[in-house]
Amino acid sequence: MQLTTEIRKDYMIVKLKGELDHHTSEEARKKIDKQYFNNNLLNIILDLRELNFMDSSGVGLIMGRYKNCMNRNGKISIVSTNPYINRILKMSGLLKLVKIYDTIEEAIRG
Amino acid sequence: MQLTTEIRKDYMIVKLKGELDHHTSEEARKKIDKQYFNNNLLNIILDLRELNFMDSSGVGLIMGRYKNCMNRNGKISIVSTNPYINRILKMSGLLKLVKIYDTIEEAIRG
Amino acid sequence: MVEKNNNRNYMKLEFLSKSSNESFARVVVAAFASQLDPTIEELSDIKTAVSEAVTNAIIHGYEYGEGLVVVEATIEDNRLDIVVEDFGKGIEDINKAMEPFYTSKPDLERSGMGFTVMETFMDKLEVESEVNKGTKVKMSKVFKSLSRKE
Amino acid sequence: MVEKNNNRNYMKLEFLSKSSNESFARVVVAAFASQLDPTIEELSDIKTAVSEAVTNAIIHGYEYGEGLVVVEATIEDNRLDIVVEDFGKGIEDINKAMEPFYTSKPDLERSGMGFTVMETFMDKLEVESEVNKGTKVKMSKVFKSLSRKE
Ligand SMILES: Nc1ncnc2c1ncn2[C@@H]1O[C@H](COP(=O)(O)OP(=O)(O)O)[C@@H](O)[C@H]1O
Ligand SMILES: Nc1ncnc2c1ncn2[C@@H]1O[C@H](COP(=O)(O)OP(=O)(O)O)[C@@H](O)[C@H]1O
Repeated sequence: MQLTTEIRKDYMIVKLKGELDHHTSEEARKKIDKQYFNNNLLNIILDLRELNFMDSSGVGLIMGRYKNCMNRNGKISIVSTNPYINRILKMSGLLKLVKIYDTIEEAIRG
Repeated sequence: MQLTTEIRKDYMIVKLKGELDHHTSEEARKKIDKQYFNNNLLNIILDLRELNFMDSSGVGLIMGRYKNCMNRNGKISIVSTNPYINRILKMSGLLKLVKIYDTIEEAIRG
Repeated sequence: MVEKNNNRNYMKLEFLSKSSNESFARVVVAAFASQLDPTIEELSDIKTAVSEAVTNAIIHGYEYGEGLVVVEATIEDNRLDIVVEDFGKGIEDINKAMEPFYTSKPDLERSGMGFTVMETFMDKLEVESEVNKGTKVKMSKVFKSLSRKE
Repeated sequence: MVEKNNNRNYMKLEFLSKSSNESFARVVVAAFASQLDPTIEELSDIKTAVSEAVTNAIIHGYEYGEGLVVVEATIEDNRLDIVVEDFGKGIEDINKAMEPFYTSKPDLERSGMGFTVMETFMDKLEVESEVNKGTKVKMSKVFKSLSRKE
Protein backbone atom coordinates (compact mmCIF):
# COMPACT_ATOMS: atom_id res chain seq x y z
CA MET A 1 0.00 0.00 0.00
CA GLN A 2 1.17 3.51 -0.78
CA LEU A 3 0.04 6.60 1.05
CA THR A 4 0.58 10.21 0.01
CA THR A 5 -0.71 13.32 1.74
CA GLU A 6 -1.27 16.85 0.56
CA ILE A 7 -2.48 19.84 2.54
CA ARG A 8 -4.96 22.26 0.91
CA LYS A 9 -6.22 25.02 3.21
CA ASP A 10 -7.34 23.20 6.37
CA TYR A 11 -7.92 19.94 4.50
CA MET A 12 -5.50 17.08 4.77
CA ILE A 13 -5.94 15.02 1.62
CA VAL A 14 -4.81 11.43 2.07
CA LYS A 15 -4.49 9.31 -1.05
CA LEU A 16 -4.35 5.54 -0.53
CA LYS A 17 -3.16 3.21 -3.28
CA GLY A 18 -3.16 -0.58 -3.38
CA GLU A 19 -4.72 -2.82 -0.74
CA LEU A 20 -6.10 -1.67 2.60
CA ASP A 21 -6.28 -4.56 5.04
CA HIS A 22 -5.36 -5.00 8.71
CA HIS A 23 -1.64 -5.06 7.94
CA THR A 24 -1.58 -1.94 5.81
CA SER A 25 -4.20 -0.02 7.82
CA GLU A 26 -1.91 -0.09 10.85
CA GLU A 27 0.79 1.63 8.79
CA ALA A 28 -1.74 4.06 7.34
CA ARG A 29 -3.11 4.99 10.76
CA LYS A 30 0.32 5.93 12.10
CA LYS A 31 1.20 8.05 9.07
CA ILE A 32 -2.13 9.85 8.95
CA ASP A 33 -2.27 10.60 12.67
CA LYS A 34 1.30 11.86 12.79
CA GLN A 35 0.68 14.42 10.04
CA TYR A 36 -2.75 15.36 11.36
CA PHE A 37 -1.65 16.08 14.91
CA ASN A 38 1.82 17.46 14.17
CA ASN A 39 0.41 19.99 11.73
CA ASN A 40 -2.61 20.76 13.84
CA LEU A 41 -5.02 20.04 10.99
CA LEU A 42 -8.79 20.12 11.02
CA ASN A 43 -10.41 18.19 8.17
CA ILE A 44 -9.47 14.98 6.39
CA ILE A 45 -10.35 13.87 2.89
CA LEU A 46 -9.60 10.18 2.26
CA ASP A 47 -9.09 9.50 -1.44
CA LEU A 48 -9.79 5.79 -1.96
CA ARG A 49 -10.09 5.87 -5.75
CA GLU A 50 -6.84 4.00 -6.28
CA LEU A 51 -7.50 1.31 -3.69
CA ASN A 52 -8.17 -2.03 -5.30
CA PHE A 53 -8.98 -3.87 -2.08
CA MET A 54 -10.46 -2.97 1.28
CA ASP A 55 -11.86 -5.13 4.06
CA SER A 56 -13.42 -4.25 7.43
CA SER A 57 -10.03 -3.17 8.79
CA GLY A 58 -10.35 -0.21 6.43
CA VAL A 59 -13.71 0.57 7.98
CA GLY A 60 -12.02 0.60 11.39
CA LEU A 61 -9.36 2.96 10.05
CA ILE A 62 -11.97 5.39 8.74
CA MET A 63 -13.99 5.21 12.00
CA GLY A 64 -10.88 6.04 14.02
CA ARG A 65 -10.05 9.07 11.86
CA TYR A 66 -13.71 10.13 12.03
CA LYS A 67 -13.44 10.23 15.82
CA ASN A 68 -10.22 12.24 15.71
CA CYS A 69 -11.83 14.79 13.41
CA MET A 70 -14.96 14.98 15.58
CA ASN A 71 -12.82 15.71 18.64
CA ARG A 72 -11.43 18.74 16.86
CA ASN A 73 -14.78 19.79 15.42
CA GLY A 74 -13.34 18.93 12.02
CA LYS A 75 -14.90 16.90 9.28
CA ILE A 76 -13.92 13.80 7.34
CA SER A 77 -15.02 12.97 3.79
CA ILE A 78 -14.34 10.11 1.42
CA VAL A 79 -13.62 10.19 -2.29
CA SER A 80 -14.37 6.76 -3.74
CA THR A 81 -15.66 5.41 -7.03
CA ASN A 82 -14.90 1.68 -6.73
CA PRO A 83 -18.21 -0.19 -6.34
CA TYR A 84 -16.68 -2.99 -4.21
CA ILE A 85 -15.24 -0.51 -1.77
CA ASN A 86 -18.45 1.51 -1.67
CA ARG A 87 -20.36 -1.67 -0.92
CA ILE A 88 -18.32 -2.29 2.24
CA LEU A 89 -18.60 1.34 3.29
CA LYS A 90 -22.36 1.12 2.93
CA MET A 91 -22.64 -2.21 4.73
CA SER A 92 -20.66 -0.88 7.68
CA GLY A 93 -23.08 1.97 8.33
CA LEU A 94 -20.25 4.46 7.80
CA LEU A 95 -22.24 6.37 5.22
CA LYS A 96 -24.54 7.60 7.95
CA LEU A 97 -21.58 9.49 9.40
CA VAL A 98 -19.34 10.24 6.44
CA LYS A 99 -20.16 11.43 2.93
CA ILE A 100 -18.75 9.89 -0.26
CA TYR A 101 -17.80 12.08 -3.22
CA ASP A 102 -16.62 11.32 -6.74
CA THR A 103 -13.83 13.92 -6.81
CA ILE A 104 -11.70 15.85 -4.35
CA GLU A 105 -13.12 19.15 -5.58
CA GLU A 106 -16.63 18.02 -4.71
CA ALA A 107 -15.45 16.85 -1.31
CA ILE A 108 -13.94 20.28 -0.60
CA ARG A 109 -17.07 22.06 -1.80
CA GLY A 110 -18.91 19.70 0.59
CA MET B 1 -2.33 -20.32 -22.74
CA GLN B 2 -3.60 -19.16 -26.12
CA LEU B 3 -2.49 -20.61 -29.42
CA THR B 4 -3.15 -19.18 -32.87
CA THR B 5 -1.91 -20.51 -36.17
CA GLU B 6 -1.48 -18.94 -39.56
CA ILE B 7 -0.30 -20.52 -42.80
CA ARG B 8 2.04 -18.56 -45.09
CA LYS B 9 3.28 -20.50 -48.11
CA ASP B 10 4.53 -23.81 -46.70
CA TYR B 11 5.15 -22.31 -43.28
CA MET B 12 2.83 -22.98 -40.39
CA ILE B 13 3.26 -20.08 -38.01
CA VAL B 14 2.24 -20.95 -34.44
CA LYS B 15 1.92 -18.11 -31.98
CA LEU B 16 1.88 -19.05 -28.29
CA LYS B 17 0.70 -16.62 -25.63
CA GLY B 18 0.81 -16.94 -21.85
CA GLU B 19 2.49 -19.77 -19.96
CA LEU B 20 3.91 -22.92 -21.52
CA ASP B 21 4.22 -25.67 -18.92
CA HIS B 22 3.42 -29.39 -18.88
CA HIS B 23 -0.33 -28.73 -18.63
CA THR B 24 -0.52 -26.27 -21.50
CA SER B 25 2.08 -27.96 -23.69
CA GLU B 26 -0.13 -31.05 -23.92
CA GLU B 27 -2.91 -28.89 -25.33
CA ALA B 28 -0.48 -27.10 -27.63
CA ARG B 29 0.93 -30.35 -28.96
CA LYS B 30 -2.48 -31.67 -29.99
CA LYS B 31 -3.49 -28.46 -31.73
CA ILE B 32 -0.23 -28.04 -33.59
CA ASP B 33 -0.02 -31.66 -34.76
CA LYS B 34 -3.63 -31.73 -35.95
CA GLN B 35 -3.14 -28.67 -38.18
CA TYR B 36 0.28 -29.78 -39.34
CA PHE B 37 -0.73 -33.27 -40.45
CA ASN B 38 -4.26 -32.46 -41.64
CA ASN B 39 -2.99 -29.70 -43.91
CA ASN B 40 0.06 -31.62 -44.99
CA LEU B 41 2.41 -28.83 -44.02
CA LEU B 42 6.19 -28.76 -44.20
CA ASN B 43 7.80 -26.11 -42.01
CA ILE B 44 6.90 -24.73 -38.60
CA ILE B 45 7.73 -21.34 -37.10
CA LEU B 46 7.08 -21.16 -33.37
CA ASP B 47 6.49 -17.57 -32.25
CA LEU B 48 7.28 -17.46 -28.53
CA ARG B 49 7.48 -13.66 -28.18
CA GLU B 50 4.28 -13.44 -26.16
CA LEU B 51 5.07 -16.29 -23.82
CA ASN B 52 5.79 -15.06 -20.32
CA PHE B 53 6.73 -18.44 -18.87
CA MET B 54 8.26 -21.63 -20.19
CA ASP B 55 9.79 -24.60 -18.40
CA SER B 56 11.41 -27.80 -19.68
CA SER B 57 8.03 -29.13 -20.83
CA GLY B 58 8.21 -26.44 -23.51
CA VAL B 59 11.59 -27.81 -24.55
CA GLY B 60 9.97 -31.23 -24.92
CA LEU B 61 7.22 -29.71 -27.05
CA ILE B 62 9.72 -28.07 -29.38
CA MET B 63 11.82 -31.25 -29.62
CA GLY B 64 8.74 -33.26 -30.59
CA ARG B 65 7.77 -30.79 -33.35
CA TYR B 66 11.41 -30.74 -34.50
CA LYS B 67 11.24 -34.51 -35.01
CA ASN B 68 7.96 -34.26 -36.93
CA CYS B 69 9.45 -31.65 -39.25
CA MET B 70 12.62 -33.69 -39.77
CA ASN B 71 10.53 -36.72 -40.77
CA ARG B 72 9.00 -34.63 -43.57
CA ASN B 73 12.27 -33.00 -44.54
CA GLY B 74 10.79 -29.76 -43.25
CA LYS B 75 12.33 -27.23 -40.95
CA ILE B 76 11.40 -25.66 -37.64
CA SER B 77 12.44 -22.22 -36.45
CA ILE B 78 11.79 -20.21 -33.32
CA VAL B 79 10.98 -16.52 -32.95
CA SER B 80 11.79 -15.45 -29.41
CA THR B 81 13.02 -12.29 -27.71
CA ASN B 82 12.38 -13.04 -24.02
CA PRO B 83 15.75 -13.54 -22.28
CA TYR B 84 14.36 -16.02 -19.71
CA ILE B 85 12.90 -18.20 -22.42
CA ASN B 86 16.05 -17.97 -24.52
CA ARG B 87 18.06 -19.03 -21.49
CA ILE B 88 16.12 -22.30 -21.18
CA LEU B 89 16.34 -22.93 -24.93
CA LYS B 90 20.08 -22.48 -24.75
CA MET B 91 20.51 -24.64 -21.67
CA SER B 92 18.56 -27.47 -23.27
CA GLY B 93 20.92 -27.74 -26.24
CA LEU B 94 18.01 -27.02 -28.57
CA LEU B 95 19.87 -24.17 -30.22
CA LYS B 96 22.22 -26.70 -31.81
CA LEU B 97 19.24 -28.00 -33.76
CA VAL B 98 16.91 -25.04 -34.15
CA LYS B 99 17.61 -21.39 -34.94
CA ILE B 100 16.16 -18.43 -33.02
CA TYR B 101 15.08 -15.26 -34.83
CA ASP B 102 13.82 -11.89 -33.65
CA THR B 103 10.97 -11.61 -36.16
CA ILE B 104 8.83 -13.90 -38.29
CA GLU B 105 10.15 -12.27 -41.46
CA GLU B 106 13.71 -13.15 -40.53
CA ALA B 107 12.63 -16.71 -39.73
CA ILE B 108 11.04 -17.07 -43.19
CA ARG B 109 14.08 -15.58 -44.91
CA GLY B 110 16.05 -18.21 -42.90
CA MET C 1 -1.92 -39.40 -20.61
CA VAL C 2 -5.42 -39.55 -19.15
CA GLU C 3 -6.14 -36.40 -17.17
CA LYS C 4 -8.86 -36.37 -14.52
CA ASN C 5 -11.28 -33.96 -16.08
CA ASN C 6 -13.90 -33.74 -13.39
CA ASN C 7 -14.18 -30.36 -11.79
CA ARG C 8 -12.94 -31.23 -8.31
CA ASN C 9 -9.90 -29.63 -6.84
CA TYR C 10 -8.46 -29.24 -3.37
CA MET C 11 -5.73 -27.25 -1.70
CA LYS C 12 -4.59 -26.59 1.83
CA LEU C 13 -2.36 -23.71 2.85
CA GLU C 14 -0.61 -23.26 6.20
CA PHE C 15 1.30 -20.12 7.13
CA LEU C 16 2.63 -18.19 10.11
CA SER C 17 0.28 -15.75 11.82
CA LYS C 18 2.05 -12.64 10.52
CA SER C 19 -0.14 -9.80 9.35
CA SER C 20 1.94 -9.53 6.17
CA ASN C 21 0.53 -12.96 5.24
CA GLU C 22 -3.02 -11.59 5.01
CA SER C 23 -2.47 -10.43 1.45
CA PHE C 24 -0.63 -13.66 0.63
CA ALA C 25 -3.66 -15.72 1.76
CA ARG C 26 -5.95 -13.61 -0.45
CA VAL C 27 -3.73 -14.08 -3.48
CA VAL C 28 -3.60 -17.85 -2.96
CA VAL C 29 -7.35 -18.31 -2.62
CA ALA C 30 -7.99 -16.00 -5.58
CA ALA C 31 -5.49 -17.93 -7.73
CA PHE C 32 -7.13 -21.21 -6.74
CA ALA C 33 -10.63 -19.85 -7.44
CA SER C 34 -9.59 -18.56 -10.84
CA GLN C 35 -10.33 -21.98 -12.35
CA LEU C 36 -14.01 -21.26 -11.61
CA ASP C 37 -13.79 -18.37 -14.08
CA PRO C 38 -15.11 -15.92 -11.48
CA THR C 39 -16.49 -12.46 -12.18
CA ILE C 40 -14.61 -9.52 -10.66
CA GLU C 41 -17.38 -9.29 -8.07
CA GLU C 42 -17.13 -12.95 -7.06
CA LEU C 43 -13.36 -12.65 -6.78
CA SER C 44 -13.68 -9.53 -4.67
CA ASP C 45 -16.21 -11.32 -2.44
CA ILE C 46 -14.00 -14.29 -1.63
CA LYS C 47 -10.85 -12.20 -1.23
CA THR C 48 -12.65 -10.02 1.28
CA ALA C 49 -14.16 -12.93 3.20
CA VAL C 50 -10.81 -14.74 3.39
CA SER C 51 -9.10 -11.55 4.49
CA GLU C 52 -11.59 -11.15 7.37
CA ALA C 53 -11.21 -14.73 8.60
CA VAL C 54 -7.41 -14.74 8.35
CA THR C 55 -7.13 -11.36 10.07
CA ASN C 56 -9.31 -12.65 12.90
CA ALA C 57 -7.09 -15.70 13.34
CA ILE C 58 -4.04 -13.44 13.62
CA ILE C 59 -5.37 -10.72 15.91
CA HIS C 60 -8.04 -12.53 17.94
CA GLY C 61 -7.00 -16.19 17.72
CA TYR C 62 -3.29 -15.68 18.36
CA GLU C 63 -3.47 -12.09 19.66
CA TYR C 64 -0.40 -11.26 17.60
CA GLY C 65 1.54 -14.23 18.98
CA GLU C 66 3.07 -16.88 16.75
CA GLY C 67 0.88 -19.67 15.47
CA LEU C 68 -0.21 -21.39 12.30
CA VAL C 69 -3.21 -20.37 10.23
CA VAL C 70 -4.69 -23.02 7.94
CA VAL C 71 -6.76 -22.22 4.87
CA GLU C 72 -8.40 -25.08 3.00
CA ALA C 73 -10.26 -24.66 -0.28
CA THR C 74 -12.26 -27.25 -2.19
CA ILE C 75 -13.85 -26.85 -5.58
CA GLU C 76 -16.68 -29.18 -6.44
CA ASP C 77 -18.36 -28.31 -9.73
CA ASN C 78 -19.16 -24.62 -9.36
CA ARG C 79 -19.02 -24.47 -5.55
CA LEU C 80 -16.05 -23.22 -3.55
CA ASP C 81 -15.76 -24.26 0.10
CA ILE C 82 -13.25 -22.44 2.25
CA VAL C 83 -12.18 -23.32 5.79
CA VAL C 84 -10.00 -20.96 7.82
CA GLU C 85 -8.68 -22.41 11.06
CA ASP C 86 -6.49 -21.34 13.96
CA PHE C 87 -5.41 -23.11 17.12
CA GLY C 88 -5.59 -20.08 19.34
CA LYS C 89 -7.77 -18.50 21.99
CA GLY C 90 -11.18 -19.57 20.73
CA ILE C 91 -14.51 -17.77 21.05
CA GLU C 92 -16.60 -18.05 24.21
CA ASP C 93 -19.92 -16.78 22.85
CA ILE C 94 -20.15 -17.32 19.11
CA ASN C 95 -23.57 -15.72 18.77
CA LYS C 96 -22.40 -12.53 20.41
CA ALA C 97 -19.17 -12.54 18.35
CA MET C 98 -21.17 -12.73 15.14
CA GLU C 99 -23.37 -9.72 15.94
CA PRO C 100 -22.67 -6.75 13.68
CA PHE C 101 -20.45 -4.14 15.34
CA TYR C 102 -19.46 -6.40 18.24
CA THR C 103 -15.72 -6.44 18.78
CA SER C 104 -13.65 -7.49 21.75
CA LYS C 105 -10.83 -5.22 20.58
CA PRO C 106 -12.23 -1.68 20.05
CA ASP C 107 -8.84 -0.31 21.18
CA LEU C 108 -7.31 -1.81 18.03
CA GLU C 109 -9.83 0.10 15.91
CA ARG C 110 -11.66 -3.05 14.93
CA SER C 111 -15.05 -2.32 13.44
CA GLY C 112 -16.76 -5.52 14.56
CA MET C 113 -17.90 -6.07 10.98
CA GLY C 114 -15.73 -9.09 10.08
CA PHE C 115 -18.33 -11.82 10.46
CA THR C 116 -21.00 -9.61 8.88
CA VAL C 117 -18.79 -9.14 5.82
CA MET C 118 -18.17 -12.91 5.56
CA GLU C 119 -21.90 -13.59 5.87
CA THR C 120 -22.83 -11.02 3.26
CA PHE C 121 -20.21 -11.93 0.69
CA MET C 122 -20.46 -15.72 0.93
CA ASP C 123 -23.51 -17.94 0.51
CA LYS C 124 -22.92 -19.85 3.73
CA LEU C 125 -20.98 -19.22 6.94
CA GLU C 126 -20.49 -21.59 9.86
CA VAL C 127 -18.28 -20.95 12.88
CA GLU C 128 -16.99 -23.62 15.25
CA SER C 129 -14.86 -22.68 18.20
CA GLU C 130 -13.60 -24.00 21.51
CA VAL C 131 -11.97 -21.81 24.14
CA ASN C 132 -8.20 -22.33 24.24
CA LYS C 133 -8.45 -24.84 21.37
CA GLY C 134 -9.12 -22.64 18.39
CA THR C 135 -11.62 -21.50 15.81
CA LYS C 136 -12.77 -22.90 12.47
CA VAL C 137 -14.66 -20.71 10.02
CA LYS C 138 -16.38 -22.56 7.16
CA MET C 139 -17.68 -20.60 4.21
CA SER C 140 -19.01 -21.52 0.80
CA LYS C 141 -20.02 -19.77 -2.35
CA VAL C 142 -21.60 -20.97 -5.57
CA PHE C 143 -20.08 -19.35 -8.64
CA LYS C 144 -22.52 -18.32 -11.32
CA SER C 145 -19.86 -17.93 -13.91
CA LEU C 146 -18.83 -21.50 -14.67
CA SER C 147 -21.69 -22.12 -17.07
CA ARG C 148 -20.32 -19.38 -19.37
CA LYS C 149 -17.31 -21.61 -19.95
CA GLU C 150 -19.01 -24.63 -21.46
CA MET D 1 0.28 -4.34 18.75
CA VAL D 2 3.78 -5.75 18.64
CA GLU D 3 4.46 -7.28 15.24
CA LYS D 4 7.24 -9.80 14.83
CA ASN D 5 9.51 -7.89 12.55
CA ASN D 6 12.20 -10.45 11.95
CA ASN D 7 12.45 -11.64 8.42
CA ARG D 8 11.34 -15.23 8.90
CA ASN D 9 8.27 -16.60 7.24
CA TYR D 10 6.92 -20.04 6.49
CA MET D 11 4.18 -21.56 4.38
CA LYS D 12 3.11 -25.03 3.36
CA LEU D 13 0.83 -25.77 0.45
CA GLU D 14 -0.85 -29.09 -0.33
CA PHE D 15 -2.83 -29.70 -3.51
CA LEU D 16 -4.15 -32.48 -5.73
CA SER D 17 -1.82 -33.85 -8.41
CA LYS D 18 -3.72 -32.27 -11.30
CA SER D 19 -1.66 -30.70 -14.05
CA SER D 20 -3.81 -27.57 -13.90
CA ASN D 21 -2.33 -27.00 -10.43
CA GLU D 22 1.18 -26.52 -11.86
CA SER D 23 0.51 -22.86 -12.60
CA PHE D 24 -1.25 -22.48 -9.24
CA ALA D 25 1.85 -23.73 -7.40
CA ARG D 26 4.02 -21.25 -9.30
CA VAL D 27 1.75 -18.34 -8.44
CA VAL D 28 1.73 -19.30 -4.74
CA VAL D 29 5.51 -19.57 -4.42
CA ALA D 30 6.00 -16.36 -6.40
CA ALA D 31 3.51 -14.52 -4.17
CA PHE D 32 5.26 -15.82 -1.06
CA ALA D 33 8.70 -14.88 -2.42
CA SER D 34 7.53 -11.37 -3.29
CA GLN D 35 8.34 -10.25 0.27
CA LEU D 36 12.02 -10.80 -0.64
CA ASP D 37 11.65 -8.03 -3.22
CA PRO D 38 12.97 -10.30 -6.00
CA THR D 39 14.21 -9.17 -9.37
CA ILE D 40 12.31 -10.39 -12.42
CA GLU D 41 15.12 -12.86 -13.02
CA GLU D 42 15.01 -14.29 -9.49
CA LEU D 43 11.23 -14.64 -9.73
CA SER D 44 11.54 -16.37 -13.08
CA ASP D 45 14.16 -18.73 -11.61
CA ILE D 46 12.06 -19.93 -8.70
CA LYS D 47 8.86 -20.17 -10.73
CA THR D 48 10.65 -22.36 -13.24
CA ALA D 49 12.30 -24.57 -10.61
CA VAL D 50 9.01 -25.05 -8.75
CA SER D 51 7.24 -25.83 -11.99
CA GLU D 52 9.79 -28.57 -12.78
CA ALA D 53 9.54 -30.21 -9.36
CA VAL D 54 5.73 -30.07 -9.21
CA THR D 55 5.40 -31.40 -12.76
CA ASN D 56 7.68 -34.30 -11.86
CA ALA D 57 5.56 -35.15 -8.82
CA ILE D 58 2.45 -35.24 -11.02
CA ILE D 59 3.76 -37.16 -14.02
CA HIS D 60 6.53 -39.31 -12.53
CA GLY D 61 5.58 -39.54 -8.84
CA TYR D 62 1.89 -40.25 -9.32
CA GLU D 63 2.01 -41.12 -13.04
CA TYR D 64 -1.16 -39.04 -13.54
CA GLY D 65 -2.95 -40.83 -10.70
CA GLU D 66 -4.45 -38.95 -7.78
CA GLY D 67 -2.22 -37.93 -4.91
CA LEU D 68 -1.15 -34.94 -2.87
CA VAL D 69 1.76 -32.69 -3.74
CA VAL D 70 3.26 -30.68 -0.88
CA VAL D 71 5.24 -27.48 -1.38
CA GLU D 72 6.90 -25.89 1.63
CA ALA D 73 8.66 -22.54 1.54
CA THR D 74 10.69 -20.89 4.28
CA ILE D 75 12.18 -17.42 4.23
CA GLU D 76 15.07 -16.75 6.57
CA ASP D 77 16.61 -13.33 6.03
CA ASN D 78 17.33 -13.28 2.30
CA ARG D 79 17.28 -17.04 1.72
CA LEU D 80 14.32 -18.95 0.33
CA ASP D 81 14.16 -22.72 0.96
CA ILE D 82 11.65 -24.72 -1.04
CA VAL D 83 10.70 -28.37 -0.53
CA VAL D 84 8.50 -30.18 -3.06
CA GLU D 85 7.31 -33.59 -1.94
CA ASP D 86 5.17 -36.40 -3.28
CA PHE D 87 4.20 -39.78 -1.85
CA GLY D 88 4.35 -41.63 -5.12
CA LYS D 89 6.52 -44.01 -7.04
CA GLY D 90 9.93 -42.82 -5.93
CA ILE D 91 13.22 -42.83 -7.84
CA GLU D 92 15.39 -45.94 -8.02
CA ASP D 93 18.63 -44.35 -9.19
CA ILE D 94 18.79 -40.68 -8.22
CA ASN D 95 22.17 -40.07 -9.87
CA LYS D 96 20.94 -41.38 -13.19
CA ALA D 97 17.67 -39.43 -12.86
CA MET D 98 19.60 -36.21 -12.37
CA GLU D 99 21.72 -36.59 -15.50
CA PRO D 100 20.88 -34.01 -18.17
CA PHE D 101 18.63 -35.44 -20.89
CA TYR D 102 17.78 -38.60 -18.94
CA THR D 103 14.05 -39.25 -18.87
CA SER D 104 12.07 -42.39 -18.13
CA LYS D 105 9.18 -41.04 -20.17
CA PRO D 106 10.44 -40.07 -23.65
CA ASP D 107 7.06 -41.13 -25.06
CA LEU D 108 5.49 -38.22 -23.17
CA GLU D 109 7.89 -35.83 -24.90
CA ARG D 110 9.80 -35.16 -21.70
CA SER D 111 13.12 -33.50 -22.33
CA GLY D 112 14.97 -34.93 -19.33
CA MET D 113 16.02 -31.39 -18.40
CA GLY D 114 13.92 -30.91 -15.26
CA PHE D 115 16.61 -31.52 -12.65
CA THR D 116 19.17 -29.63 -14.74
CA VAL D 117 16.89 -26.60 -14.79
CA MET D 118 16.37 -26.79 -11.01
CA GLU D 119 20.11 -27.07 -10.45
CA THR D 120 20.91 -24.16 -12.76
CA PHE D 121 18.25 -21.78 -11.48
CA MET D 122 18.62 -22.45 -7.76
CA ASP D 123 21.72 -22.19 -5.57
CA LYS D 124 21.27 -25.63 -4.02
CA LEU D 125 19.41 -28.79 -4.97
CA GLU D 126 19.04 -31.99 -2.95
CA VAL D 127 16.90 -34.97 -3.85
CA GLU D 128 15.75 -37.67 -1.44
CA SER D 129 13.67 -40.56 -2.65
CA GLU D 130 12.53 -44.02 -1.69
CA VAL D 131 10.90 -46.43 -4.13
CA ASN D 132 7.14 -46.68 -3.51
CA LYS D 133 7.40 -44.12 -0.70
CA GLY D 134 7.92 -40.89 -2.56
CA THR D 135 10.33 -38.11 -3.47
CA LYS D 136 11.44 -34.94 -1.73
CA VAL D 137 13.20 -32.19 -3.67
CA LYS D 138 14.90 -29.52 -1.56
CA MET D 139 16.07 -26.34 -3.20
CA SER D 140 17.35 -23.02 -1.94
CA LYS D 141 18.22 -19.66 -3.34
CA VAL D 142 19.75 -16.55 -1.82
CA PHE D 143 18.12 -13.35 -3.04
CA LYS D 144 20.46 -10.52 -3.81
CA SER D 145 17.72 -7.97 -3.84
CA LEU D 146 16.78 -7.66 -0.19
CA SER D 147 19.61 -5.29 0.60
CA ARG D 148 18.13 -2.75 -1.83
CA LYS D 149 15.17 -2.47 0.52
CA GLU D 150 16.92 -1.26 3.66
N1 LIG E 1 -10.36 -16.58 15.15
C1 LIG E 1 -10.87 -16.00 16.27
N2 LIG E 1 -10.39 -16.34 17.48
C2 LIG E 1 -10.88 -15.77 18.61
N3 LIG E 1 -11.86 -14.84 18.61
C3 LIG E 1 -12.38 -14.47 17.43
C4 LIG E 1 -11.92 -15.01 16.21
N4 LIG E 1 -12.63 -14.46 15.20
C5 LIG E 1 -13.49 -13.60 15.78
N5 LIG E 1 -13.36 -13.59 17.13
C6 LIG E 1 -14.13 -12.78 18.10
O1 LIG E 1 -15.30 -12.31 17.44
C7 LIG E 1 -15.36 -10.88 17.49
C8 LIG E 1 -16.04 -10.34 16.28
O2 LIG E 1 -15.29 -10.61 15.10
P1 LIG E 1 -15.47 -9.73 13.80
O3 LIG E 1 -16.93 -9.65 13.46
O4 LIG E 1 -14.59 -10.24 12.75
O5 LIG E 1 -15.04 -8.25 14.23
P2 LIG E 1 -13.59 -7.64 14.59
O6 LIG E 1 -12.52 -8.50 14.00
O7 LIG E 1 -13.64 -6.30 13.95
O8 LIG E 1 -13.51 -7.60 16.07
C9 LIG E 1 -13.93 -10.46 17.66
O9 LIG E 1 -13.80 -9.16 18.22
C10 LIG E 1 -13.38 -11.56 18.56
O10 LIG E 1 -13.72 -11.32 19.90
N1 LIG F 1 8.91 -36.94 -8.24
C1 LIG F 1 9.43 -37.97 -8.95
N2 LIG F 1 8.98 -39.23 -8.74
C2 LIG F 1 9.47 -40.28 -9.45
N3 LIG F 1 10.43 -40.14 -10.41
C3 LIG F 1 10.92 -38.93 -10.66
C4 LIG F 1 10.45 -37.78 -9.95
N4 LIG F 1 11.11 -36.70 -10.41
C5 LIG F 1 11.95 -37.15 -11.35
N5 LIG F 1 11.85 -38.49 -11.52
C6 LIG F 1 12.64 -39.34 -12.45
O1 LIG F 1 13.77 -38.60 -12.88
C7 LIG F 1 13.79 -38.49 -14.30
C8 LIG F 1 14.43 -37.20 -14.73
O2 LIG F 1 13.66 -36.10 -14.30
P1 LIG F 1 13.79 -34.70 -15.04
O3 LIG F 1 15.23 -34.30 -15.10
O4 LIG F 1 12.88 -33.73 -14.37
O5 LIG F 1 13.31 -34.97 -16.53
P2 LIG F 1 11.86 -35.28 -17.15
O6 LIG F 1 10.80 -34.82 -16.20
O7 LIG F 1 11.85 -34.50 -18.41
O8 LIG F 1 11.81 -36.77 -17.36
C9 LIG F 1 12.34 -38.65 -14.71
O9 LIG F 1 12.21 -39.05 -16.04
C10 LIG F 1 11.85 -39.68 -13.70
O10 LIG F 1 12.21 -40.97 -14.09
